[in-house]
Amino acid sequence: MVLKIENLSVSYETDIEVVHAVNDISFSIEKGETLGLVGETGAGKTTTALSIMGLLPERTARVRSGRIEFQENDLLALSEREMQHIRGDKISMIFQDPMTALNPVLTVGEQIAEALILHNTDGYTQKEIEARVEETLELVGIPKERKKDYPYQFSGGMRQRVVIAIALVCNPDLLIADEPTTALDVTIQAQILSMICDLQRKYGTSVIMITHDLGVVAETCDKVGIIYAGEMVEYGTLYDIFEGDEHHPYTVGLFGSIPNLKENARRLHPIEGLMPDPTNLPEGCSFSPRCKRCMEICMKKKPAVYENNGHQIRCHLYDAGMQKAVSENRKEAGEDGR
Amino acid sequence: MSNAGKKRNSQLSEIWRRYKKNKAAMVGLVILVIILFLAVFADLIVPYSKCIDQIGAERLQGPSLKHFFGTDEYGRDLFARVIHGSRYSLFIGVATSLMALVIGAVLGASAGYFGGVVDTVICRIIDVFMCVPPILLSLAVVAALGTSMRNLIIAITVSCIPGNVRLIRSLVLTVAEQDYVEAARSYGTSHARIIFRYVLPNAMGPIIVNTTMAISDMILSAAGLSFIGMGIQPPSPEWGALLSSAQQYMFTSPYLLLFPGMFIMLSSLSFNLVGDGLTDALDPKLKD
Amino acid sequence: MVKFVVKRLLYMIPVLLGVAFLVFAILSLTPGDPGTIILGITAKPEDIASLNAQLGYDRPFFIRFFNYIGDIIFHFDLGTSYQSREPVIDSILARFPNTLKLTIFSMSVSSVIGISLGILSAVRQYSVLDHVCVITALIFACIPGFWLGLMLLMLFSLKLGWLPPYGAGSLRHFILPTITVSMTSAAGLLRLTRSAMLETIRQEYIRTAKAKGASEKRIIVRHALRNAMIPVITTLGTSFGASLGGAIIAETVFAMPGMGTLITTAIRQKDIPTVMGATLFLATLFSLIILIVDLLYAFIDPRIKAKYRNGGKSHE
Amino acid sequence: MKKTLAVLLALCMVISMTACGKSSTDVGSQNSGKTDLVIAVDADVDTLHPADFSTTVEMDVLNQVYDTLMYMNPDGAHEPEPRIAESYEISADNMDYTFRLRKDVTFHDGTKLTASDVKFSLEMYMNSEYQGSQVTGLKSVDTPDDYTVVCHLENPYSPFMLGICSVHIASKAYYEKSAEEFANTPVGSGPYKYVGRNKGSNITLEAYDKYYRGEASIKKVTFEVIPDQSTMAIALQTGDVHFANIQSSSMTQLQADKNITIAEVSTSGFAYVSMNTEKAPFDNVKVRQAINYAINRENLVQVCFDGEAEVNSNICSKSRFGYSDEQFQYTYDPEKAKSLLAEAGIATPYDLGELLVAEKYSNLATVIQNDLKAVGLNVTIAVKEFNAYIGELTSGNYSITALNMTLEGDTQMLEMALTSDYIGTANNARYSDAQMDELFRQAQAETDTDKRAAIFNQIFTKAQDEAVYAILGNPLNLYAYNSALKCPEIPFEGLYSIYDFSW
Repeated sequence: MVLKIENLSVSYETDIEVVHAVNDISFSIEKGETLGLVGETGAGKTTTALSIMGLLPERTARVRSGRIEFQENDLLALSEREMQHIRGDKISMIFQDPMTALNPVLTVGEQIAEALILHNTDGYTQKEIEARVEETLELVGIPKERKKDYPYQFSGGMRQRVVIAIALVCNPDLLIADEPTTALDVTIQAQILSMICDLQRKYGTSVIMITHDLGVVAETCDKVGIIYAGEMVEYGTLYDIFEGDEHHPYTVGLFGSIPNLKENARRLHPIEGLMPDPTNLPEGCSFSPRCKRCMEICMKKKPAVYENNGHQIRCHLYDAGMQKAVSENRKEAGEDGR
Repeated sequence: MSNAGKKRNSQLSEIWRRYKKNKAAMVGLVILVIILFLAVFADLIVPYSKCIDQIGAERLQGPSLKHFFGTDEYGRDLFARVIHGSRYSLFIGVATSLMALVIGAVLGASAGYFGGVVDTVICRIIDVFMCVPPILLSLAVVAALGTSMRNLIIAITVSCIPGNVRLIRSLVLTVAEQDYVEAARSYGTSHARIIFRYVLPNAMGPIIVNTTMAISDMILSAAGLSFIGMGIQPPSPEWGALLSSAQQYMFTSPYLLLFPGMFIMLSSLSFNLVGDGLTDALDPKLKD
Repeated sequence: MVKFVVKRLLYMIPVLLGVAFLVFAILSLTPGDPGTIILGITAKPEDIASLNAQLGYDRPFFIRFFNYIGDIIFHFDLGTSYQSREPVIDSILARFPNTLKLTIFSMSVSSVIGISLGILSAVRQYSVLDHVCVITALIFACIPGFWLGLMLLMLFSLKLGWLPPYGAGSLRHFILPTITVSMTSAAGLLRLTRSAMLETIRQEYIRTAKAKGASEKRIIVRHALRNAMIPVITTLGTSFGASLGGAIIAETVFAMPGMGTLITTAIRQKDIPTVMGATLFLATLFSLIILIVDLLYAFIDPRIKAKYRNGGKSHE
Repeated sequence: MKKTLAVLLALCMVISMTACGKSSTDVGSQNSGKTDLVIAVDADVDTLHPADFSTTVEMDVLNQVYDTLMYMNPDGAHEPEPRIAESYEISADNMDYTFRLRKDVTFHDGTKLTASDVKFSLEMYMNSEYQGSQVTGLKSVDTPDDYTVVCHLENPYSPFMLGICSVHIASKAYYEKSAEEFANTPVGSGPYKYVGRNKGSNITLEAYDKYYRGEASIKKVTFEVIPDQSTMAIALQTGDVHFANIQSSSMTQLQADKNITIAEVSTSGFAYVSMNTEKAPFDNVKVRQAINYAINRENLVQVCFDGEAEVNSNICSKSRFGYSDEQFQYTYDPEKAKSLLAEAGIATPYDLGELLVAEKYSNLATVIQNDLKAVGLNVTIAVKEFNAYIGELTSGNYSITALNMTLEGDTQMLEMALTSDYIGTANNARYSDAQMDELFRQAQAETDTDKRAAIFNQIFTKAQDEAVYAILGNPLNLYAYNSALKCPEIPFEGLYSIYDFSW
């Protein structure tokens, strides 16, 4: 077990409103495993990642509850100094926008080397660090001579590779990639993703892949967590989510909005309505206002987690007495030409 | 209310809400309002005649009930002179800083943004003006245009434009390299629009600070020009002139310096705090 | 880069010529002539005329100007002062060391105080320290120089007798003038550094650095400071150049002969050679300082270096 | 961080300071028995040429280094005292002045002072644009022997004696050795030798041991340049400076200090309102008289000079030769002013236009504007840059102005303000009257002092009747010095000589 998060809840408090970004999320990652966190923008994916890294804005963010267990200690309880030893060395993060992620006045080589210098516990010499930087650059597909160049001399895709190099240079145990390829075009996206998977296989790094693109999840992830309004509404292996029968209505809706090359579905079925206002989340299940199969109970009580050998779904449809719901669910999915 | 209106209104109330949060900015605003109130209603508070009537017998008296701030060396009521002086000084301070800001922004931004020939020409001309002693520049303005309030503003502004241009150019140099500027150019936005919609707003912090900090210097430098006949003609009161004429009585009647100095400091303090408050409130990135 | 520097040095020539012409024109076209000023209005007109002739002030404007420029270029002679009939270069060399020492002392004090407090109040924004720094900075920005100087004199030399009240002999003479001059510029620097730092701290790459596990101190020094330096260096360069022109108030209050009082008295006395000599001397220094500031930009920000290297044409 | 706290702490102490009272250190006593003297001056000397100098600071320094033929108190009422010249005679026709020199006078470089040096110095003054006016009327000088000098005048000129007594006698040989050295390192025959100077800071002199009147008691004199009045006052109180010419604004602060003594010295300078008599309504004598009556001189002296000036409406200052109480004095009488204006046909309130002043005289203008308004005459003050102001004043391009002027030397110098051939220079009123010109010509030729006094009496009575100017008063020259310093009563015009000082 590399990382275990239990009932994490985070909210942003300004003097006029309180934004409940993350509500009682729990999941864990094994060594070398990739967990995909999928959800619409504003669902709390990035807040979860920042909570792990301890990079939440001090003045407004507040972790209301939960534990983040990493190598036998709760990250939330660590002091800033202790977190600094972990960040970049044990856990590192790739940010979404490569354009602004690099310091414009330092060379690419310096910025990569800095991560090494910060965590130079094994006493590498200057020359060894340089060699390590060149090696990592080659690894991410950038010629090592370019380590003297500055960020403005690189394209978006190349800059993202540098950011990845920075994140991986210390062989972290856990890599959090916050929508690493959203800002890039498809061809570069494929190269970046395959590179992350190669590196993962090579070093056994576990990865949290945050994305709203199910295609990315399909290619890279072992386990998937569907997040809606700060809650983990469905969690399971890739198979459970893509091939499994039981699904949370939101997951069904998500898959309903993807065009499928095989069938020529006439129209996509986007999920009506918008994400709930995080400052006053609905009673009961937060998806109830948009759920086609919403029942009386959904609006009043928070659904319990239904577990079927690892595949968890937080929906009243799967409450003990509701087995018949399962078949209807499958029928409806079929109709949408899944 | 049309949709845009509603949007604008909500945007303004949003800015006001964020501004209100900043306690220091509110203190600044309160002081500013008081000083502007004093300047606008000066005639109601104390008749203008009181600041030029000289009562020889009551010369150099300390603050008293009859004269709140005491009397100057001519026996004139200092309280009246400070209150009425606010009109000239505030006008000079604000007008010169704004003019220097506008001209500085136009020249500085275009130098920093365009680079090449434009940058060289503007910078070299600015270098010439920076090397000429400011007193000489004001002398030139006096000789060419004569002495009037307008020319006083021009003379002071001329001596502070070079500093502004250089600062704004340096800020623009880095901002102009950002990618969103490149993006804006890509969909055909005109250079002028880019400069004022994309480049300058991103360097607003230091620019506003530089402008509000300059206000007190402007007020003080107006008095410095009186020796070339450029300042406010006596007997009309002006804070800078009050300060410099109080210099000789500094040890024997310190209140002559204290009150005008305090008003200059309070007005500069309020301009700066309000300026800071505005920069923070207007800045989209500053969510928290 | 060398091409850029050479080009800038060549540009200095038209700049200096521009300054020379502007100053010469202003002084010659404004009323008053050296003869009347030296001898006073009670002197006989023929005496005034003969003194003006001796000083060569009676020749037409352009001839005087070209002779003056000719002297500088071909004989490196800055001419003799109307008032003291001594070469202008002597009075400059006598006074410039004082101004240089005062400028270096006051600039270092003001940049140390201004920049360090500016960074601190930016990093601890909205903290008590931040408000105290901002308020004190504003108070010092408005304190008139002569008041601060005289109060310091009152306290340290009269009441406590620690420091000499006037002169420029030893280093002890420079303590009070340095405090007077540096306080006002420190205030400006503090405010500017603070706002530049605030702009930089919010950038994304600061979060990347934090994600690397860098400590706050390291982030400030290695990442934020360097990016915030551009506007700060500009102000430092401009105010360094300006104070090289002499801190007139400090020089008068502390009776320290410097370039400021030299130029102002020379302007009042229409002593054209002294004003020209001193102004051109300072203009050369000033242009070099501005060149150094521009080079520092390139040194700090590679994008600006690139812009300079390809002749600065980046947007056409 | 610690450094900034220390600085801030110190400054808070400063800000909390109220106006300072007495200085704590008692400096008076430790100075007795000392032999050096520090004098504060407000500007540095530009040149030390014995003849081509123009500022008062230069005169003060040169007066210590150079000696003159004789010493004559500038108020013109005392007989000249012997110096280099033991005695003098004036020929019957008042055209030839013969001086007998002492034989034991030496220059600081040891060379003997002879008649040829005196001849050289007088001729140098004759063709100097700076001090030529001291020897006006001098045609030629000849030296029958090494110790006799005879001056021949073009025509009898009674002020000549006072003029010749201010000519610095320099060494001809030294001049021929190097003209440049001559102007920068002066060699005179006075009580003090020139030692050296730091440009802009100070000038040092040393007592000349072989001075023919005996070595001075103050051995080392330093002139320190302190431009700011308040700093000068502080330096006096800390004891760093022992003697200084101060302005009235530091009076109250220094009077409170028991270690400081203040000397008030009257001078020939006068503050006055000048009206352009060529322009209406100032061509009407009643208007000028009305303005004379309208101004409250007592109040003006209090306000503009902190009381440190003698009220006087006569152009000749009270301690100057030629003044007498018979001459008319204008008093503050607004009613009379109004009636005079009515007689002159001026309907008040009447706008007199611009009261043009230079910035340093704006205090005079402010008070005068207030007084004139009281009698119905309105003026707007226009401040101009000094040189521009002088240009307008001398070219008559103004209607009314206020300023200070000093016409030192013999009372004859007042002709510059009143006779027609000085219009365009010092005759600012542009007053031209044949009778006045004639009277001054008589005064110039008359050598008998009583007759001369009578002529001046006529002149000044006429000037007052025609109210050529509205003279306000004579500012006093103020000297503050350490109470332990024994210095004699400083003569008229403030030309002190350090030779007479002692601790």
